[in-house]
Amino acid sequence: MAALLEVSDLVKSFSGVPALRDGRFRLEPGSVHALCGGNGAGKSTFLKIVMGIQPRDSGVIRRRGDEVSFSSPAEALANGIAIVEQELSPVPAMSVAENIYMGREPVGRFGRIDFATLNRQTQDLLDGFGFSIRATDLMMDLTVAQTQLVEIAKALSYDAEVIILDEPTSALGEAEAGHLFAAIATMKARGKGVIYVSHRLSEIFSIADSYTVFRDGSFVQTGAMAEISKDQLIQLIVGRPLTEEFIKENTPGTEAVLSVSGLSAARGVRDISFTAHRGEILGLYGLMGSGRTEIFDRLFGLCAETGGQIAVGGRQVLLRSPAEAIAAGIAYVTEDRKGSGLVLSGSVRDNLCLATLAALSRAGVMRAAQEGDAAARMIDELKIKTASDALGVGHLSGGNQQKVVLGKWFLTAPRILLLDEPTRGVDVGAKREIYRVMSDFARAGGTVLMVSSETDEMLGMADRVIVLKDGRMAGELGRDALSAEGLLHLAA
Amino acid sequence: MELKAKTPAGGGLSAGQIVQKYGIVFALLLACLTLTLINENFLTTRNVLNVLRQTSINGVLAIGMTFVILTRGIDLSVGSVVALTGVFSASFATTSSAGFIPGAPWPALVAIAIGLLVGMGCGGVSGVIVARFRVPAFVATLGMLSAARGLTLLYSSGRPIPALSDSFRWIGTGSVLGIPVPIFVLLGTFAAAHFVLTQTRFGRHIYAVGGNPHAAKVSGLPVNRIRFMVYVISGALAGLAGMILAARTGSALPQAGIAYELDAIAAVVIGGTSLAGGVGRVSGTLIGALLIGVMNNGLDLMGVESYYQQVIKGFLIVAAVMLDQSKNKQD
Amino acid sequence: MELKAKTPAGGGLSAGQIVQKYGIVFALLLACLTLTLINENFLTTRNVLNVLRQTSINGVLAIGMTFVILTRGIDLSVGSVVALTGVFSASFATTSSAGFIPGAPWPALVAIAIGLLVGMGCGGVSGVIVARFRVPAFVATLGMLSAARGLTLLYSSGRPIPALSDSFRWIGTGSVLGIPVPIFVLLGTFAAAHFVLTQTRFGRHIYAVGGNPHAAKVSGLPVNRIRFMVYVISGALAGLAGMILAARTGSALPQAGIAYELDAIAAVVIGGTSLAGGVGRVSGTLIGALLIGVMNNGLDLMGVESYYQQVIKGFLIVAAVMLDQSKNKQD
Amino acid sequence: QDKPKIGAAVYGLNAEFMQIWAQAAENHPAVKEGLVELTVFDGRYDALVQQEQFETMITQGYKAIVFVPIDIEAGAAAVDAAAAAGIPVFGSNTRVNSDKLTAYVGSDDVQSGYMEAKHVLDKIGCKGNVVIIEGPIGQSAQIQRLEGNQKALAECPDVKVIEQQTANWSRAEAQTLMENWLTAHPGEIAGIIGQNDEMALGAIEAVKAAGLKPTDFAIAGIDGVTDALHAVKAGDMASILQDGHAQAQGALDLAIAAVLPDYKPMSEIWSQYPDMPWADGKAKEYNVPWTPVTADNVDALLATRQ
Ligand SMILES: Nc1ncnc2c1ncn2[C@@H]1O[C@H](COP(=O)(O)OP(=O)(O)OP(=O)(O)O)[C@@H](O)[C@H]1O
Ligand SMILES: Nc1ncnc2c1ncn2[C@@H]1O[C@H](COP(=O)(O)OP(=O)(O)OP(=O)(O)O)[C@@H](O)[C@H]1O
Ligand SMILES: [Mg+2]
Ligand SMILES: [Mg+2]
Repeated sequence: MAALLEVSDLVKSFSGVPALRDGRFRLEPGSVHALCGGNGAGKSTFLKIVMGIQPRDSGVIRRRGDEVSFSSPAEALANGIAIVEQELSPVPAMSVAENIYMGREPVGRFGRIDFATLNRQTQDLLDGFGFSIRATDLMMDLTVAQTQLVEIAKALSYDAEVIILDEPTSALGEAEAGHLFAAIATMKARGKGVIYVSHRLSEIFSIADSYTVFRDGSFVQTGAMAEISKDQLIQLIVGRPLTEEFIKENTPGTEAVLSVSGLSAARGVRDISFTAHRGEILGLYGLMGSGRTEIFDRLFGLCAETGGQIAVGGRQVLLRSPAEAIAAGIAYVTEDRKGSGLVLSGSVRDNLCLATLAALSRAGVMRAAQEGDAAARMIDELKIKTASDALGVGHLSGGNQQKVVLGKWFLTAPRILLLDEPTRGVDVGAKREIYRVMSDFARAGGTVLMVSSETDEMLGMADRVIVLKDGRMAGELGRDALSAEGLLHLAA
Repeated sequence: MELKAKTPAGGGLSAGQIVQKYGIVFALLLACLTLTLINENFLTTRNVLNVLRQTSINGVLAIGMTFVILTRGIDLSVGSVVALTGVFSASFATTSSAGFIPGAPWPALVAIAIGLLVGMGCGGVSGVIVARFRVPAFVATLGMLSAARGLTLLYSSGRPIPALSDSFRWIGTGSVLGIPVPIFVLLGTFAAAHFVLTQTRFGRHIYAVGGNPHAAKVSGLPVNRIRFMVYVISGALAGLAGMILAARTGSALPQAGIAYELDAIAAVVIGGTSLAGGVGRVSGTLIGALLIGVMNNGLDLMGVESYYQQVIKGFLIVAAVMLDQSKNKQD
Repeated sequence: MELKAKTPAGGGLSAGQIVQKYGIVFALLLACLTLTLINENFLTTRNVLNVLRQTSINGVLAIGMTFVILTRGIDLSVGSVVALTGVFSASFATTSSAGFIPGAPWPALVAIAIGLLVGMGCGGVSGVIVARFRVPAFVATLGMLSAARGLTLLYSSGRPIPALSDSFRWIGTGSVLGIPVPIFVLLGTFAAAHFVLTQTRFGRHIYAVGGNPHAAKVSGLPVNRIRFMVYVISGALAGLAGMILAARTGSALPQAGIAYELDAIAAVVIGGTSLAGGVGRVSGTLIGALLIGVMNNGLDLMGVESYYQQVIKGFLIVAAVMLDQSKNKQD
Repeated sequence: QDKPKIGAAVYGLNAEFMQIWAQAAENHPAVKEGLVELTVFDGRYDALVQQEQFETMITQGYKAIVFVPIDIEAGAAAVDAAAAAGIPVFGSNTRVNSDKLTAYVGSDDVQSGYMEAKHVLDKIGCKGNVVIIEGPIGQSAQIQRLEGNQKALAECPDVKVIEQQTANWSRAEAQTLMENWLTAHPGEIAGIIGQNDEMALGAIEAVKAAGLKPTDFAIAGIDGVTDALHAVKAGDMASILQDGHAQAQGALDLAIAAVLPDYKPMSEIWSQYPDMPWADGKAKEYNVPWTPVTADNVDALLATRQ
């Protein structure tokens, strides 16, 4: 039997820069095939071409043996291919149901959309997957995680033969990811093919049947999951062996750097009190929607002051705006890199220098040399892969974009670093570097507050974890008491 | 991706929240109430019909503009298209010897059909330039603004086309059951637009294209065709407005419609439709157009001097939108 | 992962790529070349100075507009502010007894300072409404368009303010080393704007706010102050343009500047600045303004009839941007 | 208390000429004495706005309307509506193509076009090249003034019109146009016929900017706006005064006479222009004469503009 999808010699470059040199892939019916590779390896580009979102330069795509060439996603959809893109792309002012069935709305009399059927159909679909989202909610009222679930539900609702999932779990907690995996298993059982991209290797090992690895736009290797170990896969992806996943060399001190008491924040976050110390990596753990982001927003002056006290280095501070928070020595890597982290129309250098413009200028005039030095320092220290610091930051791979955000904040020489999902969408190699950066920062006396939905990351990096539940503190675990079960137990 | 807070649904709204939620309706009611108290002639049947009739042209234009703005576009050419369709259709409907179309006056329906076609043609050209050639809507329709005005002047030699047939003038001056025809045209256009935008796939796809063109494309929507279509609709409605205008004033003036685009866009924006696309309602647009109409009428009724009128109008427009400000939070 | 060098420096670009990359410069050169071949008077010192002088007012306005558009805003009020600052500053510079300012003519510098202050005041009001009260820029500046025009007419009683002092007129009609002063003003404004946008902290802020206001806020930038400032700049430059205009025409006309905003925005957009904010260059704006100026001049030189001029101008604007279309890919 | 209301609907108040007109109306002795209540409506250069203002005046029970339409073809529907409501309408300055107009007070544009062109042609000795800067093409004033221009040009067959283009009554547009023409025809232009003063003044500025002397050209305009009076005084141009004051007060006198029984005209214009008799307010047309502005009368005219 012919493969569901077979791609060979796919080539694509963006204004002269090759992104894909030799894309090769083969998807069998009833299988989950993991597409692996570091940030910028060309995975998303490859999948977008397959989906008809981007044109290719050359190469052959066969669908069940027939050569195809889609000039638009509409054609790919008609041909039984559906996708969840890496970058979430909802229509914010429309309902969940309308987003999911966009272009396929049931029509009643007079060409009127049958909204009743549409909503029922959508609710059934969502309930079927175990996603607790209402069909009539507006997309803009959903959290990032819920938005991602909607996009997954949408791709699955096409009942397509080939389902492309490009980092579908990047914003999900483990419970929600579990629902997705159940759905994937059903699809597989029904003979469909799933292309799965994720930087969470544990996921790949638990659901995929086979793998293909790209590196720098070129095909590296393909094979069955059963025949490869995690370390071997990492070596294929990164191109060199990686000894350990987490780097943690800091030791927490006793000097209180950030003390919070009785803090309230938006959306029902109440009565939060904790102290973070010099040299400590303090984790905030909780399920989706437990209010972790709201605490960070409050600490960074991004939401209205709603009560509670904050002391930095023993001094009471009022944090009413990001500028005040920055002045108090706080830096904040937000969870939404595109929305609030980067100015995508700017260059790498512009973004790196964005929070330190005052220090890099004299009498309001920028000092180009200093700017260049600062950018070069961060590019070097964080190993940001970019052709030059004048490159548009939007052209970097996800992991490198994340490092640019980190670099922007390191340049402010902060004492306290707030990290919200710092490794979302980051490849194993880069993740390790981010851990190294975190560790170095803490070792040098900095204080890190970290939110992560990846339990492994919490276990690997945190010195202490505060567990949140419905906006309140549910407990606290020291490093020796940390375990996946313990965290989940407190959070659920 | 940016997340926005939603207004709590239903009950429990404070007075302040009510003003915010229904800001623009509130502003309209406030304006009407004030005028009723100040001037005994404001709330007469005759004046209310006047206001509605005066709003008809801007209202029809603004409804078409709503379609375009919902897709993140803009149509600066409507004023010129008003003039072009005016002189074109009028030349088929003139009874004077100045009419250079053989057989004129043709039946009004023929003249109207021709006017609509001309409007759709202009919109179609803008649409192709925007959708197919990716020229920013501002530039494409600015070009059309200039070109359509030039064509109008060329076609009419710069002179008004006078003396239109009674059957053609009916769409501007006639009335049914005591209600002027332009009001029916406005309400009919509104009802159709409201139905299309809220109930049909095409309408919802317009919101999708404006809200997130990429998502629309990936969902398989014919994004370019939708972009094209909204300009055709705007052109057709500009044509309709042009014919009402010619029929009302009794002759088609080549210099008609100058700067109408600004009032039309103002009605749309005052009505809560975002220039960033994807968000808005045609009912808001209607209210926005009415607010502008009531303002013009009221200032004239009170005999406010023209220079003061302009100053006051500037402040009122801003004040009305400030009342409604909650909808326009920017970041 | 190793990334390759970007576009190969120098050679290796195909003709098509060159046209695309430098589209608008190319369009300008093409226009100049064509006109030089067609009309022997085009490439004379005198005509080149003419074109530059004629471009000065739109150029200055468009430079201010660039600041605003870079932050995702728009300033529709510039035409009215041109008129308002014109009559205000002129009333301090008039030598005729019609001048109702005691002591007029004041030294030209005083009159100019007053003009700039008036322009900045108008811009400041728009800026506060946009930045502080979150009214969409389109509405806020549309209100200012109306209000400033009304104030102009009130202040001047609808009459020109004539007979300006020679020292004031110098900024419109004087020349230095054979080059008219307005050209120096334009080039000076350009140089200053270019410096601010590319070399200063404030310039960086403007791009960041336009590119992603939320990220700018999170990075600690004073987003509202920046939004406010760009309107003040646009107002100040509109004031400057208004004074050049009054000085050139010899008296300040209250009806001056109508619809100037459209040409200014067109220059900005033709010059490659995106209405979506965050992307653009003031050098592009200058080229856009020059392109419009050359077009107007060329069509006059060739004696093209005014109706055809409008049609042709519409097509040329669109064509110029199409040449440059690669920059404007939408999704 | 219940003074009769009279409305004046003018096409637009942004330019000086209509401003003079409106001020003359407001300064009419009968208005000053409070015999009638006058409201001036600004038509904002839009025929539809003017029509809407008629509707408002009808609703508000105005007793008579003085009308200055934007174009001869543009006001008939409005006049019809007023007539249907029994309100008399008096035209001023610009005709309306309607037989429902009660009377009209204005000046003959063909004549002024002839007068200004004649002045230019006389000055250049009936030979050489001239340019014509026109009003918005198709507007009645432009058509009629051009007709007058051409009548005068026909008398000088040796004179060639080398450029003819609209500057839309605008000084700034005319200035740019003239700058470009001076480039296109260096040293060839002898006479400049501006169909109004604003455009003639723009041309003068262009001439000066090109380093030339306005006195070396024959330049003329129409209307007698204040700046033009100054320019005439300086010898830079010729202008034909259109007496907006008389057009306004004359029409208003007629309107008041239609509203108040036994009213006698109160404006001094009837004695100023013996050629235009009051005729008991019963004539259909009143023709306000044009007055060429000369060195002799310019100071007196300027004195009225304070
Ligand atoms: N629109 C674009 N313009 C220019 N370069 C691009 C564009 N899209 C992708 N690239 C470049 O192409 C290369 C491959 O990118 P791609 O997004 O396919 O990587 P990826 O494997 O999906 O990485 P990640 O794991 O970070 O998502 C990168 O170097 C990226 O910078
Ligand atoms: N834009 C919004 N509108 C309405 N409710 C919201 C919005 N954003 C968040 N919430 C609600 O606020 C609560 C906490 O939000 P959020 O999901 O950001 O918390 P979190 O712990 O940061 O979760 P995560 O980071 O996993 O998304 C949840 O109940 C969520 O539903
Ligand atoms: Mg990717
Ligand atoms: Mg969160």
